[in-house]
Amino acid sequence: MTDGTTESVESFRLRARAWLAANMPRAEESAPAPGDELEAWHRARELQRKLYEGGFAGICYPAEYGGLGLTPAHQRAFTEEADGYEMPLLLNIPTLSICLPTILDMGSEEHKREHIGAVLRGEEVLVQFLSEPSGGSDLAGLLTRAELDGDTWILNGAKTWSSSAYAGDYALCLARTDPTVPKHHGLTMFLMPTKGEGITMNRVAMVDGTAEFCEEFFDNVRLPASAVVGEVNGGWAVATRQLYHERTAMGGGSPYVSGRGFAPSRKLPTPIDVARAAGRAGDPEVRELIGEWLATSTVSGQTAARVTRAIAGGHLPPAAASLMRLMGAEAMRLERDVAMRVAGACAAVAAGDEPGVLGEAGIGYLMRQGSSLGGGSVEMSRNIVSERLLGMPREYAADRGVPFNQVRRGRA
Amino acid sequence: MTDGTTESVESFRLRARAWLAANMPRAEESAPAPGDELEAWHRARELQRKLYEGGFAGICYPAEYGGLGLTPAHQRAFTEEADGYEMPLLLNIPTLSICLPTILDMGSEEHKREHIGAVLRGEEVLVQFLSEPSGGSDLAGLLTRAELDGDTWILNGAKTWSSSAYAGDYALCLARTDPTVPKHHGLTMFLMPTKGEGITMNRVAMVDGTAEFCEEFFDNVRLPASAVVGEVNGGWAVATRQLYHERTAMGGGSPYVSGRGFAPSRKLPTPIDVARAAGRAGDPEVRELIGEWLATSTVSGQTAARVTRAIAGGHLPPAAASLMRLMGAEAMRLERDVAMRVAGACAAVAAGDEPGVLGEAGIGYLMRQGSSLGGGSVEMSRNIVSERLLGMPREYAADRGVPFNQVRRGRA
Amino acid sequence: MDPELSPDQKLFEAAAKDFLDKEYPLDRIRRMDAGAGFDRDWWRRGAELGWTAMLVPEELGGGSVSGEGVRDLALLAEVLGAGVAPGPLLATNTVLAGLVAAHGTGPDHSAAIESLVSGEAVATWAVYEPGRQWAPLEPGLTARPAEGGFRLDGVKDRVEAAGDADLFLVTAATPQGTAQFLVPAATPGVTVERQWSLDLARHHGAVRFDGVRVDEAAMVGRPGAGEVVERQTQVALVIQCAEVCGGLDRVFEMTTQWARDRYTFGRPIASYQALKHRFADMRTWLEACHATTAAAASAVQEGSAGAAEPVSTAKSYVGDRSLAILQDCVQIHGGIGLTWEHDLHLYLRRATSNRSLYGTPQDHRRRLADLASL
Amino acid sequence: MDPELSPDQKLFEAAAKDFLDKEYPLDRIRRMDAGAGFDRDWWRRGAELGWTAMLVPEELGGGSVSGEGVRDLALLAEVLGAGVAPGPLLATNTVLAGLVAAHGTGPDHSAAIESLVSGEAVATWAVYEPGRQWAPLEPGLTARPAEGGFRLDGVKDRVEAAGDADLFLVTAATPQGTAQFLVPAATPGVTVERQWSLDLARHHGAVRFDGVRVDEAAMVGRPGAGEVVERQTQVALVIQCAEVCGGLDRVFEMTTQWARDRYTFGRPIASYQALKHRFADMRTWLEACHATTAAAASAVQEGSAGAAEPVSTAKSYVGDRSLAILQDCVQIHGGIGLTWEHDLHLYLRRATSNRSLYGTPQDHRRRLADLASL
Repeated sequence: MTDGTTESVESFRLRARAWLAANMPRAEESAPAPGDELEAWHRARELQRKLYEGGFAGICYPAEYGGLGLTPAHQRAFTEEADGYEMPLLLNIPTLSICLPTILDMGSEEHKREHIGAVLRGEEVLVQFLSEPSGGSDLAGLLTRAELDGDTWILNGAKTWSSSAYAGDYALCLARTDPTVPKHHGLTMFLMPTKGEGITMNRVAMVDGTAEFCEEFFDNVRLPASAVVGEVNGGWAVATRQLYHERTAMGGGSPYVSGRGFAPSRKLPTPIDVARAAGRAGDPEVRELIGEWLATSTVSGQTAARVTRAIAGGHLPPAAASLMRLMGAEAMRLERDVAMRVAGACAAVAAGDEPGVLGEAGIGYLMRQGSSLGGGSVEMSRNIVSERLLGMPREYAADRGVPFNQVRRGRA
Repeated sequence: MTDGTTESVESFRLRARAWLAANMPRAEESAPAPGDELEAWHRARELQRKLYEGGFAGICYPAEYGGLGLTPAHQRAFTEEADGYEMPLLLNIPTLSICLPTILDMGSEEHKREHIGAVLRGEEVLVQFLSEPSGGSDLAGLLTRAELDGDTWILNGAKTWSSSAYAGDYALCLARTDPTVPKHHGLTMFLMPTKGEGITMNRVAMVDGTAEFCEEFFDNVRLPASAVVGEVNGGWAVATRQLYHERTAMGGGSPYVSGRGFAPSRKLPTPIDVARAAGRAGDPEVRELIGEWLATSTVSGQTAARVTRAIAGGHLPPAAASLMRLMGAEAMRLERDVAMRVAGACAAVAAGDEPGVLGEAGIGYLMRQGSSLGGGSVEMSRNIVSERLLGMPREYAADRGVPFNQVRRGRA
Repeated sequence: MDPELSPDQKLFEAAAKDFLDKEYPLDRIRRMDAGAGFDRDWWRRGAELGWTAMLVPEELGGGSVSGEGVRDLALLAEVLGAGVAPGPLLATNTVLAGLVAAHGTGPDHSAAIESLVSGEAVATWAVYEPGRQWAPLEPGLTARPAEGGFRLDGVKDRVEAAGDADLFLVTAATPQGTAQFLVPAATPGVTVERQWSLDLARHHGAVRFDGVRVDEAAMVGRPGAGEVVERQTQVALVIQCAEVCGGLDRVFEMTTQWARDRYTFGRPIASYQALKHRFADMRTWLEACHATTAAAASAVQEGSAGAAEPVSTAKSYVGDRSLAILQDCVQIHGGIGLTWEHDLHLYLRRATSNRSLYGTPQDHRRRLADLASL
Repeated sequence: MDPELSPDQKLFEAAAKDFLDKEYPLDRIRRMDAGAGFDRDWWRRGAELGWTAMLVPEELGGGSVSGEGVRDLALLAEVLGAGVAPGPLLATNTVLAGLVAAHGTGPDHSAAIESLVSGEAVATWAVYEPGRQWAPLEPGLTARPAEGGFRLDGVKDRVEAAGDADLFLVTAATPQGTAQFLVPAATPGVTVERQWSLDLARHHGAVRFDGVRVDEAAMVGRPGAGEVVERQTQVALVIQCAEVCGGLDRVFEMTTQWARDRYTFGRPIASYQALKHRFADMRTWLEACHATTAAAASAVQEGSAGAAEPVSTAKSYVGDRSLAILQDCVQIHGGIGLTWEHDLHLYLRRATSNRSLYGTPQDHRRRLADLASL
């Protein structure tokens, strides 16, 4: 649309429908590789390039940087039409819905010109270097430091839990640039190449055999001044924006995604699959367990919908998003428990020499806490609900207002 | 035994066996009134008088105050022989095992002469005025004050959760005598008549219809200087001793009791009774629930035995008693839950116009938290386990070392 | 608690609340004589406020504030649940749901509907039988054809408001399958015996039918019409869950306030993280209870074929989770929460009672497994 | 963890611990090839330390440190569980329990007992059948009389250490009732297929018996001797529970240490009350797991008729509670607790595996209801 008027949502929808049918593969016909294998990433880049070439990439990104400059309503229409097609879901989180919006909000003109188009063309994947091995829930207490040597920043330290970092080209990396002030005030955000000199990256093997996360070690990594996103020592403001985009994306509310949903790194059997595989579908106790799981899982979805609506309508503060996070984690814990219990005497030894449905129930049980840890622990969510939603007194923070280099740190 | 030598345990046992058979009623032949009715207390005093007259009262109390001056081994032998006889169990807690031992440890010579014999003859019942409506877990933060007017103490304030106080003659009452020092240092213990002028006593009706506890209001109650137990402003030391005797008594380890066990104010059906009454004994789900209750209840007893042994052997510190308290409360909560669930569709409406077994399951469920609150809340026990047994950092107490009259207090 | 009420609904809600608070404060409920029922005049006035009209179409004399009767009914049930109200809200509206669903498919019951809507008459569903669990479509009570009508023999129990009801909707076995009959309480052969109820504000009774003769016009709908029984069940469950949600709101608010006001060791107990985290979980479950109850009410409102699933979901979840919340609120209150004079037990009684009736959470979980074609 | 050990028991415990730590540190277990079994030489040396002699009377070549073999075995199982040890401790001792219990009531198996005690041979109980839950006395595998012996047909699965076993103790249906046979792995018609196991250190297999001929001397005890199977079950369960207790001790210690060392917001996470209270509950459950396991071991030691009750109590309690503790320890560790390189999952695998085998907690709860004559 080059004549300066905006195409109607309905027209856009029809155009998208036709284009998708003519150009994109149907999801049921493709057997995608697990999300933690590089092959899947090549495929996602290829699909993203198709979208770009077809004129359907970056619907809500500004036209001046290579997007379409359309509204969230256009995006929703496209997403609805795209259901059933294979989409580059791997690029949704964190590239399209977290990192790139942060650059759009807080990056320099040069950052935007350099990266938005590249991402939309499927040429670049962005990731996050935030958490650290020593960190846990206390992101702002990070230890990685960046020191100026003339015009060049020198980074040293370590990061971990960097989702999909092995597939990334650039990373948003938060580092400490002033340890003499309280923790939030001495941080700076950098946009850095992931494969530069001085960076060692390992994939973190999880107990279920997946390896979606990476850890990175920085040994005198050199970055130019132009790598700073936002202000020097103003990194916490950038991180806050980034976390906002992360929460929005996890809640399914981002306008910047391509298609709906996630690309799971491992698909587990449901408790119903397990009951059938174990031949226990007729056992009343099993049926009750499954009913409990079905109910809780439905309630989790109903709660998410209600809370999302209430936040959008201003009836609940944004902190209420923690309610859906807690309920979602509870439902997921129950799912893993029920699958393990339904597997019963078959949870630990498979029928053959592969895990099969029943063994997967056992493996899924090993990862039971995943949903209670990923994206911030449930303990942090409980703090948020009690303090911000219920207005209860805040926990004592021994580092509040204390210069970072005077804060006590543990050994773990 | 007046010749100065101590009778052997075996001889004492045989003598007790013969005397019990000749003098005491068999338990199964008596239908005692519920423990919260005065009639039951008259009966207990009568039985205590019988014991005294037969020469079997106060086995471990010193002979000079009217006891027998024998050893815990004699007491255990008597208790074993007394199984199956009706015993004055109501006097065990708090009179014989908590209040009187505290007087023996900390009272004046006059207190001992006046009260030990009277109790052992069945003439006096002792109770405790400790908790306050404002107090909760923080006993030492009590508000009842005692002020000196010449030689006379004037008490004003309120107490609550005084077990069996309606049946008592004297009470150990802890009051604040100096509000200008930190809370533990300004308390004094008094031994006061329960029916004196200025005292108003009400029974506290519980949700299950029992009324074992009382609340008291003091309006210028006057006590002589001789009512002080221990030192003025040394009341916390007395209370500590008293709490020690309480824990020992609740754990079944007191050498000062008459007969074994408690006199329950209400006897509830077990989950097995409930399953039978509901006609659900054949339901596999019900059988599983009952098995879970049976197991947990057995484990609770096994845990109490193990912890008691470990404390006695010095393998665990006394604070470990909280482990059995927590496990006991958990087993009791489960018992109530299981009874209610097993009653199923019959938990809320009885077959006839009395509650019956199934209605009792419902009523019992209303009192589910009783075992998690009585004798100190489970929350306090969890603090004790984490701080004293596991050595984790103590909770911040805003009143630590602060003069009592400068401590913040809430509205509830 | 629903943030998206229309101004009319808000007025309706406020009127019900005021009326309840004035006439039946909790202290009156605490002192309710186990033998006495509710105040009939109070109920008539409730009916004037629209409490019995919501499920009834306008042509039969009904109508609702928003035009979505089931949702308005759930809103009212929340208000009455917040006050642990007495009265046959569930009993009468459940019968009305059945009469309206069956309307046009069998004998005419417009007159009965009218008397119930006006509050002059009270009806209740006689569905349980002594010693039995929830099995509405497997009645033991029989209705045998006799002299141009039927002869009813058997016993129903746990019949809500049995002592106050003018009409019993009786689920019975006929040779043509399960059928329902609307039987006046005064019919010869009908006797009512009081049963002890855990809920102080809601009474139940056993109703004996000894050779009770009714004519064909007493039948509601046609034999074998399981969907009418299903509709009654769904309405009863939505009312139950909404009542409990209303009670939970009140108790949760009362308990957070207590935690802010109550100090121990110089700090409000709301400052202790172990309690804060339990409050956070309770707040989550409270939101979830409201979410699933609202979803169930919407599905029943739409009368969709799939309504059984959200309704059983709500009962499964609210039935158990409400008790977990209430018992933890008792624990946080300490001993005072176990006393007769405290309000907590009134809510605990209602929630425990609602949990047990019209199918326990366990029953509804098994139904969900059935519905999932497992 | 038992505070009341004799000096001999303490030496025995320390020797086992040293030997395990040296030969099978957790890192070796983490890297165990799914196909490989345990090191046979290692097991022989364990046997020299007395690991296979405890349930065997001296006249059959056995003996135990304290004279109370079951209690010593539980002690050893705790040590090996603390290290998530590989090896057929449970498998071989369970078979030995059966052989000893049946000794004198049927064909003589002294030679087999001797070879197992020496560690030269390894035996395992073939009791489960494909797709079936726990039902040891209802075998589908048949043993039909044939030519002065029996012919075995059927399949057993979830057979521990199947790939390493020299002898299978096979529970089979005979015309005279359930009977057990000791069958060498090399017997014609016996084939073993590897099965995937959740526990990295313990492997299982399916064992197929196709017209396997054994002579009468292969029978262990007499048909219909349910008490031998019961004895095997009890010994297996005591070993399971004790192993898990040993693992829990290690994990709980590791997690409290982590909580002390790990700082967040300038404070050790052990200073947060919400975590402190969870640690207190875990500490309570840990004590309870030890208490019930010790009680079960004592009852089995005494061989009392009532031993089934404390054994099923222990499995019911430890089976589920261990997982609650372990999962909360994972949660407290955070993401690192979900990584392959962390030790936690080794314990979680063992506890999950033990929970599922030889009767789940649910199975044992139903058994407790049976034993209570409900």
